[in-house]
Amino acid sequence: MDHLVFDIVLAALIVGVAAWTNVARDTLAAVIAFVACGLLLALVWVRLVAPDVALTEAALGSGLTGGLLLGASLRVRRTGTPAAAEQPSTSLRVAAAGMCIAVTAGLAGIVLLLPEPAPTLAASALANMAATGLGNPVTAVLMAYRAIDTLLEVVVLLFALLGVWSLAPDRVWGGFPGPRHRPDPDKPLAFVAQLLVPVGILVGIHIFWIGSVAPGGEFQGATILAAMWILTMLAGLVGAPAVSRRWLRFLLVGGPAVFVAIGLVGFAAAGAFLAYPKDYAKLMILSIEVPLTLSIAGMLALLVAGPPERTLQR
Amino acid sequence: MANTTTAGGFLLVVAIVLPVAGVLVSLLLGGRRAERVAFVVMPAGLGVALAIATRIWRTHDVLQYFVGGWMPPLGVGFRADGLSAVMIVASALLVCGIGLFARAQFKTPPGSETRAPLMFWTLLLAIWAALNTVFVGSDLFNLYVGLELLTFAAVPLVSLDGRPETVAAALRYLLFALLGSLLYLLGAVLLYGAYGTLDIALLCRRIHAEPAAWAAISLMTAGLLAKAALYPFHLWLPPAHAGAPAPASAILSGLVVKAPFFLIIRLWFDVMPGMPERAAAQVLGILGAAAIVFGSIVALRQARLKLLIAYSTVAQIGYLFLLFPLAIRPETGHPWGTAAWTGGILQAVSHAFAKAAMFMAAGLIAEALGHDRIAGLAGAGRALPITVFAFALGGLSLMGLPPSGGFIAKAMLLTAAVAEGQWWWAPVILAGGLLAGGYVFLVLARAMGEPIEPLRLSAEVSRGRQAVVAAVALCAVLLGFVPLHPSDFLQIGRSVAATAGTR
Amino acid sequence: MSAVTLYGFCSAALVGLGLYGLIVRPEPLRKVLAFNLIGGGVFLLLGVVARRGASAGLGGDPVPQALVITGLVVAFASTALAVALVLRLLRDTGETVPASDAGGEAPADGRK
Amino acid sequence: MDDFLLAAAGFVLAMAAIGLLRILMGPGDADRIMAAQLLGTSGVAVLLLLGKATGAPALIDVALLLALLAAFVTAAFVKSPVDAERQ
Amino acid sequence: MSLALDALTIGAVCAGAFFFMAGTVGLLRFPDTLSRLHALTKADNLGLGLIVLGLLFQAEAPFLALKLVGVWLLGLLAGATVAQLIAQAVQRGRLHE
Repeated sequence: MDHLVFDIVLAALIVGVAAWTNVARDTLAAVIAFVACGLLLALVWVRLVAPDVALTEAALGSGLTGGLLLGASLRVRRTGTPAAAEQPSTSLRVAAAGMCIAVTAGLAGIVLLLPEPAPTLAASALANMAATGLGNPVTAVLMAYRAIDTLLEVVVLLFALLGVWSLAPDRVWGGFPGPRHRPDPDKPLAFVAQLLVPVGILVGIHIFWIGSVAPGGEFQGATILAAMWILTMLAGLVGAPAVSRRWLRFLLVGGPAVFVAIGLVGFAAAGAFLAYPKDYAKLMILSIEVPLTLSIAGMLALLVAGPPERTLQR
Repeated sequence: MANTTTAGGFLLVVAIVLPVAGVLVSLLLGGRRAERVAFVVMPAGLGVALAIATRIWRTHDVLQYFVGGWMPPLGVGFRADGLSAVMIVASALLVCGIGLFARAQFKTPPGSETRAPLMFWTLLLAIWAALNTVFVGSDLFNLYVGLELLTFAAVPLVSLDGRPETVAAALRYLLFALLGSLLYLLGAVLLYGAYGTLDIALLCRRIHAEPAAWAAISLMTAGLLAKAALYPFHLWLPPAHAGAPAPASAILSGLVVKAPFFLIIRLWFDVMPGMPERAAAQVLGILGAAAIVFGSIVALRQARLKLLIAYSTVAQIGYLFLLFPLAIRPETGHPWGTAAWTGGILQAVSHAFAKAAMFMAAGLIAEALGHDRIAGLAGAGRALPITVFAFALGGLSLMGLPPSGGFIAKAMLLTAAVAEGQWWWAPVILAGGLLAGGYVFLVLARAMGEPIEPLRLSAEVSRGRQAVVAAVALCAVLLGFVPLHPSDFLQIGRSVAATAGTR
Repeated sequence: MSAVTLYGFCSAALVGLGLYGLIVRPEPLRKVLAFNLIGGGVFLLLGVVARRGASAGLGGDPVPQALVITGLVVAFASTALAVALVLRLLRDTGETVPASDAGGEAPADGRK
Repeated sequence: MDDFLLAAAGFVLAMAAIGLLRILMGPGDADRIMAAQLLGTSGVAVLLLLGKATGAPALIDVALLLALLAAFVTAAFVKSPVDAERQ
Repeated sequence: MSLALDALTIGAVCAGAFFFMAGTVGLLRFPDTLSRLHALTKADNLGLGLIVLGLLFQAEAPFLALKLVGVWLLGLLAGATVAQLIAQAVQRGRLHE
């Protein structure tokens, strides 16, 4: 019973915070409500016995997305003229509300109608895990059974980064993303960065490393690493790298390239793209994951940093 | 269906991985080498596409591949049937044609790397990878990832020149596309919740008429319609397609909007064959008819050439959706034996070539004249005869005049409408052709006219580029020589689904 | 009612709220937020599906859980691209709401 | 014992909810960004309690991550790009 | 023995929960931003510390106990310095009041 009370409080809070995201006047307030919503969703994932997802939601869905949107909303507020937008009429609002209530009711009805017992792949995911050498079934899905999704997803990130970079003005191409951050005025920030970043890097590596046997993995670890990189950039401890730097290109391309290459090795060694011969499965997965984590961390951080804004010369 | 990877199935993986590898290498090497990488990948990719089609043609069976050797439902499979093969070959041909055309426009100046060429060449390969993923995908979530690949590759192409209007158009395109993706994903989630698999072949066996299935299919269809820009979801298309650089417009209008259409076919004919009600198919048909009428009339009233062509895309997408009322539960035989099945797909392919040619022709005209106002086109016919001729050849397909793929497609749709006793589509098809004739002749008449004062070209346009445009337009014309009856090739891979659906 | 069903309703509510925000709020950043709400709802539904599939000693079906992780990464990528477009628009025009009809102003066809 | 820990988690969450309400009302940005602090600390406490109550030691990692990311979000907010532009 | 440990846990967790409540009350009652910030950071971090202390009595493995303390230390340090950041930003008037 206690359990359900906790769940009801949590669910009500999420709906409340999500509603606030819609109605808040100020975009910044809406973003903060959204970040709160993400943190609460991470708790829900814990309740749904999905700690891997809880980690991802807290790190990526709430943390990094939150940081990105906070920065954007501050920029919009200080530079833009937010009032110019035409507000929708009352009748549109009512119609929209009606439609959304209908969608919600329909979905809720379908949730009730889902079959019992639910179809599941848990047993077969578990049964095949020995062949992958992994101890975490979610990682086995991501790196073995549905590895092609993971490969294409990293490629999605890369395409998105290309899209963001393509928005740079021509004259600054090859230059540094985002505005310049100077270290001096925020002593505490530099302190925070110096303190948090080493710890954060350790935590990131830890979460990546245990991913093969326990909740964690490359995406969660990479997100933390990305957050730490951004933090050092914000504190002015390191500058954002120019997008034309060769090492940066290597960092970004390395992960997916190794992924493809080892996938092709699978052709020769195990008879199929992205197949792993049984004895070497864990080794091969690990050799994909290490460069992949670094590449993902780089892509995530640069997606937050935005398109190049400053030229190389200067 | 054999539950194993078929011989030659690895070609499907290569079709995806090759352009992806091209993107990776281009980005790594950067600068001028991005273009060279693209020109290595293009013939190789065309070869792979032709190999896939030949193999399907010879064996008269599907190509199938299970990635990592993991069988569905746990693993992810790729599967190419006759329909996939047609789309893959058409994409490969078009990508190569567009690549040749774009060479002059996106040349990297010697020395340092420049933004637009690097982005164009990588994104061209990116779109190719995404299209192939969509055409061979047989897992609904894998297809979701493929759709997102397509979105992220297509949106930046719209705003490649960086003008504020095109950035606004790209943003609007992105918002529509994201909504479409989310609705699609929501539907896929419902299907997994109800049936425990995302594999199309397995779903086809497990699915039955119940609320979860209906809700899932409706949500996914709605999402894909937003991406396919079917009226009334077309709002994003004209500014995006008209604002993009000409080669980008060609690929966006020719290929990218066909991918969601292809997935709707997958949903309605492969995931749940025999299940959709005629009434639901009629709704799609009515939206298609509305698109034809609305798009054509608005196109007639445009003052700018590229916007006219973009609105004509809105209209021509409408024809694609006439396939659904005419091929779902037909009176005569099975769905893929109907004239509408072949006609609808032929419309997709011939429009791809025709529209790409027209956008590229418009690009050349705008480059030569320095503007693309239709009122000021006089003299273009004399200055750029090959280009204007290519534009006219593309126009044949839109109007549905022989010899052109569009003619065969529209004739078959008409035949199907008569055979199915759904006569009400016939006047729409004919009216759309007449209106298309109107706007194509409007442009041609202006272009052939004598200029009041002698034309001064603002840029010289090479004969080679004009020839490429003409070659692409000629593909659309050559499609006019396919036989006027339901194609066997397009039915490869369908028979199994048919028996499963009519159990 | 079980906790899983409760979270199922919660996910339905998130989708509804997100759709409402998407329709009603004209500012692009708010639309991006609304997209993230819808996404949160969709992913939560996938989590409910996963939890319902708990068996074989696992607390949930790992396949949908892995799909959520993939989905979250894709959602982040979309958000980043949308934000970049909004900020670019803001810098060029000083406003974040695109003019209602931006046409194909293509005199030189992408060449400057 | 487990029920007690879960109840404690519920209580901390409820307190955080009330605080969150106050914070979202504003009026200033500083008040609002406290939400990240509030939910960060409370979230860590709730996660630790839940982890013990449901026997899932992995939740400590989630808590660790939450503590880090809460600090990151606040720092990203305080040092917004706008500051950099004005310098 | 375990009963005594349980009692200690209950006591510490209750005290921790109390401080979370105190933090929220402070947030509701204090008139200005800085004192609200002060109430929040101090009380909540103390509450977290007490809860961690309570859970330490239940820890099965020394490594887990170490991790628990680590989480608390991280929370404490991050909380304190970030509060400093916010306060500084408020004083410099860089945040909308």
